[in-house]
Amino acid sequence: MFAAFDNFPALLIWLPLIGGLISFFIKDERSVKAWAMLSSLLTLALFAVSLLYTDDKNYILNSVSYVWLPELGSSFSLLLDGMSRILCLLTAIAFPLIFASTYSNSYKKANAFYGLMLLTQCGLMGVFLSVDALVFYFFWELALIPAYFLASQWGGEKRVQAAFKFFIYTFAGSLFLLIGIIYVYLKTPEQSFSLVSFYNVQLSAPEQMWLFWMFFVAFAIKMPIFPFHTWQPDVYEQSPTAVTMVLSGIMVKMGLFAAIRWLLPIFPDAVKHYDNVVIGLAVVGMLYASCIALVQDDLKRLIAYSSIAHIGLMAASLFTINQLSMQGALIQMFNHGVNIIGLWIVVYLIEKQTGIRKISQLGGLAQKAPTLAILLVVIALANIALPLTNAFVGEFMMFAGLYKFSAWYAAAAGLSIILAAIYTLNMVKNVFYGNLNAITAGFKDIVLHERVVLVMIVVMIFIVGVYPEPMFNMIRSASELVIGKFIK
Amino acid sequence: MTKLTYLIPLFPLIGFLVNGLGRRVLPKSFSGAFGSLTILASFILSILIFMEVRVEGFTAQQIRLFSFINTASLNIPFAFQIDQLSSLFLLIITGVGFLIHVYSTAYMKEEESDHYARYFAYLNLFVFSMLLLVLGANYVIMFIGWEGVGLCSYLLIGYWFKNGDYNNAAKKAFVMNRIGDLGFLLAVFWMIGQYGTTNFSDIFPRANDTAPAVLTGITLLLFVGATGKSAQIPLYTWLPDAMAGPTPVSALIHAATMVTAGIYMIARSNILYTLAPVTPSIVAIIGLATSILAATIAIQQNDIKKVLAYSTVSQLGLMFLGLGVGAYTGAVFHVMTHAFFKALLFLGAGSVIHAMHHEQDIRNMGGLKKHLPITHLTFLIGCIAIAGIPPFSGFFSKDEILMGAFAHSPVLYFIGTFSALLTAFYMFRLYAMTFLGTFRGTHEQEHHLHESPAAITIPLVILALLAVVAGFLGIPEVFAKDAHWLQHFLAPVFADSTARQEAHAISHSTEYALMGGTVLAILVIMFYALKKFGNYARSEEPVTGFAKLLSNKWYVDEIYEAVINKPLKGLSVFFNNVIERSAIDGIVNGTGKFIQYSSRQLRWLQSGQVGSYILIMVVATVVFFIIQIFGK
Amino acid sequence: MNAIILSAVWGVVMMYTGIVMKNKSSVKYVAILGVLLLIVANWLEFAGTSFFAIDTKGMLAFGTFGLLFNTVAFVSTLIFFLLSGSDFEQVGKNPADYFALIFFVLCGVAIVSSFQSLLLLFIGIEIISIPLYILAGADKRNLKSNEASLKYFLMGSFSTGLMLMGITLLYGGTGTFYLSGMNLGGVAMTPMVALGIVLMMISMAFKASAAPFHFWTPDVYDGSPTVFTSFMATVVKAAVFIGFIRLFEGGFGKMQTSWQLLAAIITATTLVIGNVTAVFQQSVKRMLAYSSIAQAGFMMLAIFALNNTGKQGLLLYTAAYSLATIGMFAVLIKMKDYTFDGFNGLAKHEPVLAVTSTIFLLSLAGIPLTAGFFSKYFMLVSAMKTGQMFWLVILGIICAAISVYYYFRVIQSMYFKDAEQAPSVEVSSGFKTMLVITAAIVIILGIKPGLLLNLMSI
Amino acid sequence: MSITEILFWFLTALALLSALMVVFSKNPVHSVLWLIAVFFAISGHYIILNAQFLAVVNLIVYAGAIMVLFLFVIMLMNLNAETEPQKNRWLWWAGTIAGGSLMLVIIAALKNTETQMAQIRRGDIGLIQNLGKVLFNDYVLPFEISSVLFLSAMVGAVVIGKKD
Amino acid sequence: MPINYYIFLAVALFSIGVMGVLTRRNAIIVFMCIELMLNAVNLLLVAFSKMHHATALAVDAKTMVGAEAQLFVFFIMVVAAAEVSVGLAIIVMMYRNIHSVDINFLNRLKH
Repeated sequence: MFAAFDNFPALLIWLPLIGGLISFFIKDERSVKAWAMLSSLLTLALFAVSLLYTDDKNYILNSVSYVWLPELGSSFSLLLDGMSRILCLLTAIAFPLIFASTYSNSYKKANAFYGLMLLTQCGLMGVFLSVDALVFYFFWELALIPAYFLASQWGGEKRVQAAFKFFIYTFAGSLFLLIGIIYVYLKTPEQSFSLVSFYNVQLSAPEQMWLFWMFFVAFAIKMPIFPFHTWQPDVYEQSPTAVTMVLSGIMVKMGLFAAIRWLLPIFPDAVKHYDNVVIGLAVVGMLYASCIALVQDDLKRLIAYSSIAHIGLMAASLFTINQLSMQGALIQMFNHGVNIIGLWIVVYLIEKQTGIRKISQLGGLAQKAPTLAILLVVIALANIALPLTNAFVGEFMMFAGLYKFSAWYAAAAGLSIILAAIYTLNMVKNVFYGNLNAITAGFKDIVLHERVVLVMIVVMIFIVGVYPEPMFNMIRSASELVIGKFIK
Repeated sequence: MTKLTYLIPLFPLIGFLVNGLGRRVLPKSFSGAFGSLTILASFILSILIFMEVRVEGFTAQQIRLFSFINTASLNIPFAFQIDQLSSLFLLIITGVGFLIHVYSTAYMKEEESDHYARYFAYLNLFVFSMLLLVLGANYVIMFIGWEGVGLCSYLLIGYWFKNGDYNNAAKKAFVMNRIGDLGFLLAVFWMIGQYGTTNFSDIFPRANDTAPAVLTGITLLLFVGATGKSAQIPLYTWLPDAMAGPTPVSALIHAATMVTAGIYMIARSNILYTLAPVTPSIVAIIGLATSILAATIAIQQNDIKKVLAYSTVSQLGLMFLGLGVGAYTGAVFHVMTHAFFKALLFLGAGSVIHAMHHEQDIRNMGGLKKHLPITHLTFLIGCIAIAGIPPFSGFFSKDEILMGAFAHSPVLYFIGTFSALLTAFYMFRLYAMTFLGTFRGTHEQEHHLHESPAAITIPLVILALLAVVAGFLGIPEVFAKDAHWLQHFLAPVFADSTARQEAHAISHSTEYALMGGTVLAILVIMFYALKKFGNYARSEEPVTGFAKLLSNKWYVDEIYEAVINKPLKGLSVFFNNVIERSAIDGIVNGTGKFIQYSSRQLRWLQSGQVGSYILIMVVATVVFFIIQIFGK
Repeated sequence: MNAIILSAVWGVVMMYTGIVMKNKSSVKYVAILGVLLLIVANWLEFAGTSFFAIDTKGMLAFGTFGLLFNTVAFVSTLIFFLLSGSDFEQVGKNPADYFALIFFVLCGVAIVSSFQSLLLLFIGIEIISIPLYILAGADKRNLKSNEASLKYFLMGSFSTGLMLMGITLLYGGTGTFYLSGMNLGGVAMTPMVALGIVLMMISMAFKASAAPFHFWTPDVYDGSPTVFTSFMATVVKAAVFIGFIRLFEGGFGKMQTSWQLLAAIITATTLVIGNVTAVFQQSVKRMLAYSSIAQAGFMMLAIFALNNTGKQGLLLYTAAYSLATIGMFAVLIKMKDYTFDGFNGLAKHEPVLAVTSTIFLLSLAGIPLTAGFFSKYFMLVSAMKTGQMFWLVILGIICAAISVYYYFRVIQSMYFKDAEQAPSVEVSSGFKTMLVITAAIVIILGIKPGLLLNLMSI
Repeated sequence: MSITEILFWFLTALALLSALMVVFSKNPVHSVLWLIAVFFAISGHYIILNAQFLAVVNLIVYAGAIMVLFLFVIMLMNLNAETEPQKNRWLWWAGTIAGGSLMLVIIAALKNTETQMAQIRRGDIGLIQNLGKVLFNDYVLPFEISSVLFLSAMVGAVVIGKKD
Repeated sequence: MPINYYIFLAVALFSIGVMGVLTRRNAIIVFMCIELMLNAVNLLLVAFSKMHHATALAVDAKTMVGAEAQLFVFFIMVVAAAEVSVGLAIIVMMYRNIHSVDINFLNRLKH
């Protein structure tokens, strides 16, 4: 199994895994931080190198299949294609950013913290890379376990309950997924878990209808879309911010990604049949979450609900089944990850200094921390998809696709754009503008490493926002493949 | 030269980046000068391009920079379009923009260095966005600028961010713009659905083959966007509040350029509107209604900038009337003249405010004529121009719109004229209360009254000159044949629309009569206003009746608050407290609770008594027997 | 055959060891030696070397499945001895006798895994049961232990009565005690045979602690000395399931349709009652008792499905379940307080215990990368392969989700709650090493279940 | 009605009556005695069925050894008085009904069994010689294995009985 | 004798035993009732043994069919004896501790 150090997908999994395991044994806090940082940077560097070998000639470098459970028809198969590439990119970029932004934070039992973080990275990479249903399910769960421990061990007062609810909720959902996977597996003529077999399996319409829900529930809980979302605000609120970043930046993308790779192409008939239900739920969820975000006083909860709204749009656009929104959603997954991590970093920086997250108790930070304010405004504007920021490209395409599906859904979903502007600007106004108060009077502007991280995020926001072409090139073939399943 | 078009927005962008990133280190003198110079550079380039465009037979050119969104089904290039319309707007934006930058260097002198740089950064960013808006060769690029100017408007209104009201005004402006933007976006999506592209050059030729219903839908949605950006009913209320920003900002953004984006956009899409069956009428009616509504409100306002703001709304309404009746050239003409005289008026107001130490209430002014001679003179020119007194520019442009309206329907004409009369009234009321009579402010203010520095007065003078002469670019047919240079210049842009419109059929005599009547009425109103308010004395009596209704702006803000904001907030609270907590999370937690409850209940089966255990076993056995033997 | 004879003999050896050897730890080593010999002997038989050429008249048959299970059972016992062997001394004065009884039980286990005749099933089950009655009551002064013993005995005898009635009816209907003689198919289904099958199912369900015949389990597991609970809940229960599936596959396989509904009902009831009742427990020991019922519910799926996947899976399940439960009980024994709160702060004071027991609990909950995942996976697959009663599978996963609740409560206590005093007694490094090895086996089986399963196809 | 039949019915009646008395006797000693009566009746049935070996063993093992053991324990515990406390009426009824319905269900299920005759007073499989042959030819394995059972019972009884 | 008679008798005895188990609270009596159940089974086994023997005789005069059931009864008796020894030991142990054989006292362990 460890003879696998000869291609990218395997390396992208092993590197964080080994890095994480080693972290557990580094007792010194400073060293373990440095090690985790180094490990995540190595992963990023590795990924960067892999981008040089994206052409078909190097297919062998980007796919791998080891014998694992031949008796079950499952093999340890990984594939780095366009779809997984964009999410691996997100995962690879996000972790160094997270580590860097929270570098000055000191965790009790730091070795366990960083070890679990890197294990989560490993799990996430696995989810995005695996092209074998059983392996996929494995990683799906494995990403969850360290996240559960992270969310329970470090964080707010009610963290244990919140994380537990999250865990049981998602675990229950994924069990349905397991049943669905097994059923499809039994239906494949060669009794195989491979993605190809799953794509080729012949399922009758009634089978597709219920299998669709088996898969969908698991993914919907993970995303989460209305009404499966109630675990999310609590967990985001209670988890340590670094973990929240992982959860909201990357982990929720698991659901979306899985829907593209494991749901849409396998059950095309059912997707066509239930598209209105799913999109309806997603759109209702967008408006609903946006409305709730309007009245949140806790920064973390506000961002949590905002995230639900954004994810809702992505989910809706996936089910419209057209190129435009599919590609938009893929790009937006990356962008949303970057933006929301940026938002969390800002929240983290504010909470670190003031100790509070209540919007009503903050104010006037722009006077004390103009740099932070400017960077936040850029990120916040990206969050509401202003043109020339990264999110605009994705959201524009998704809305365009959604409009093609149904103008009414697009119009209704569009209302969330307005609501997003309201709550985002409210937040900016109440936290950064206005006058100082006793809590915020002693606020200091951010220090260099924090600034570097945020600037990097802002730079990414603009690069993708102005020139998204490389992203399109990355995902084009993948989305065409999925859509191709629907063209009979 | 058109190859260098990309430089035009690039210069302000560089200005933005330099000022924005270097705001801590750059001295004030540098950031102000650099900010202005970048605009000047763009202005010069714009002139050069204009020179090229004005040559007879110039056809629109697309300059493709790179591909922005590129998928199998949709290809949106990042491309610019240079034609007569955009080059005209380039001139207005960079020209007026440059003057206002210069003006600002003096006006904002008191700001701290980094805020000063921030101001110019925002201003440059605004110009950049506005240039994108007019240069865009497709609706998406236009939309980028469209949202960009909204953002800059937000940033500049909230420039003094410590003040909560200013922030709220900024937010309101942004949100209302966003409502309009949603309409715009939906129109773009519809076009993508209909045509598979957003390029002007691809869509307009196909407009003729499009179903009228589709065209109506698209144009109405676009118009929703325009109402947001150009402050028309029902989305106009943000503009008066936007006066919270620094006055040069009001001049540039909220008078001369950004708010005319809606007119630009409709003028750009003129063929769609011409072909759409219902939309033009709606545009005209909304425009007219806005015009009257805003004008009536302006009569009772006492804040110098608020009056000008409502005046702007009113004038914009007239422009939409022009668009609605097909007088595209007239509308664009009025945009241009309005840019000059309204910028002039705002800058003049700024000069007054500057002199009065941020006093904006005209009831506390009066008699400034002698203290601020240049400001007074230029302001008066502005008033005459906006009132539509010949031969100042406002007369020509307004006349063209009104004549267009008359050709369409005399009713529109008369209502429009009524609005023009109101304009004359409130403008001269404003003028009289500010400059005539005796000074009503404090002694300290009076002591400090002085004419503004050259950086302020020179732009005033230049704009005053323009306000006087700009009208001659569009001399109507009745006065001299083929003297309407602007119409001639813009003809290629509106060619298709013109071809489909019925020819104007107003006899010259009618036109003379109407013109004469209107001018006469305006003069009467003017003198009435001057007389009435020339020696305004403060009265403490509260306004009553209709006047109260007007001074409270028809209570529109309150109605919005009650009809939209309150219910939305209530709904959100309901969602948050009831649906989220009790219903959805309640179900999730309830499942857990139910299992715990069942657990507690099921425990009782485990009674600890062997007898009952065996009893259950026996009963189960009996049941199993029954199922097995008799169950089939 | 090797295992049956050797274990019986070694039981006798243990009896004498108790008399001869006064050093108690050497008694343990003799027992460990015995299990090692058992493993070797059983493995030799698996490889084809039988020490004894006894004509069993077809009453016993030593197939791959049974022998492989024996290996699992003996290895589990070995680990059990290594982890908890020293704790026998805590229970009473005569650990050698307890070891002897356990060897007799192992003899019964070996019989049950290879019987071909109902007579041998009956005797095997009794050989397993009678020592357990004693072991349950081994802590003689402890009223709970007394109570457990008596309850177990009374109910066990009652179920023996039911089983004998079943055997009798089957004999009346078919005229034979041989499994092969009974397996005639649906044609021969007289009411008498049908009742016999039901009674056999009930009595086996009773022994396997499947609901609604499970009532003895929580009380007996709770009351018995914890070491013996560990053994009872694992090796013995696993053996009963192996006997169960052998009986139903070999004896009534062809009449599956007639009893499948009942099996489904038992499965469903067991899953629901086991999992739901476990939720509210306050004592970890009792929770593990209910958890063993819950796990029995999953194992019942194999009986319900009765296909090859189910058999494979059941084997894996017994291994995964036994190892994890033995490990968990071994940790539990070291705790001062058996309640959930008693585990507070374990991660801080004894990280090795906490990590390993976390792995055991994850395995019991069926989280991937642990053996528990694949065992549950096989159960679900086998049930789905039948293509019938899909609701059972859905119920299964819902219950699996519920099970996470109570397993994770322990993890929460260990990791996320603090205690001032160390929650456990001092443990030796050997014990820790053994725990780590056990946990490693659980994980290895979770990564490569083929290591065990491929042996079946030899 | 032949003498066999009369005997059959008599023994049946005796068995059922005694069994009921086992259950209903208040005094444990009486229960034991009634149980012995049941065993005698059953042994009688064995004789009718010509299973002489079992008839004898039944008397020796059950009536002789086991019941004596019971009696001994009861005496030891001084349970001869009517020490059993007031019964729970509900449980009593529930038990009776459950047991009754168990009987009804089984009988209802088996009443249509095709009528086969059990051979009585004839057939020599029940003779000790024949049984011995079968036992030590075919059933030697279970016979040996049951020694393990006894061993464990023995060890168990010692473990339980030994003083700590 | 028709086999049904034996079946009914055995089932009746068996059920009486069950009834006793359910209704009595004295552990010894409960145990005796279990013995009663076993005896019912024994009787039925012997009856079946003779039934099958009778059937088999028709084919083969020297058949030993049926002997296995009687041996089974023998083994049941063996097991019962072992069980009794253990069971009574447990009951005595119990009695030593709580001075009662009432099974209703066995309720420390519940829920």
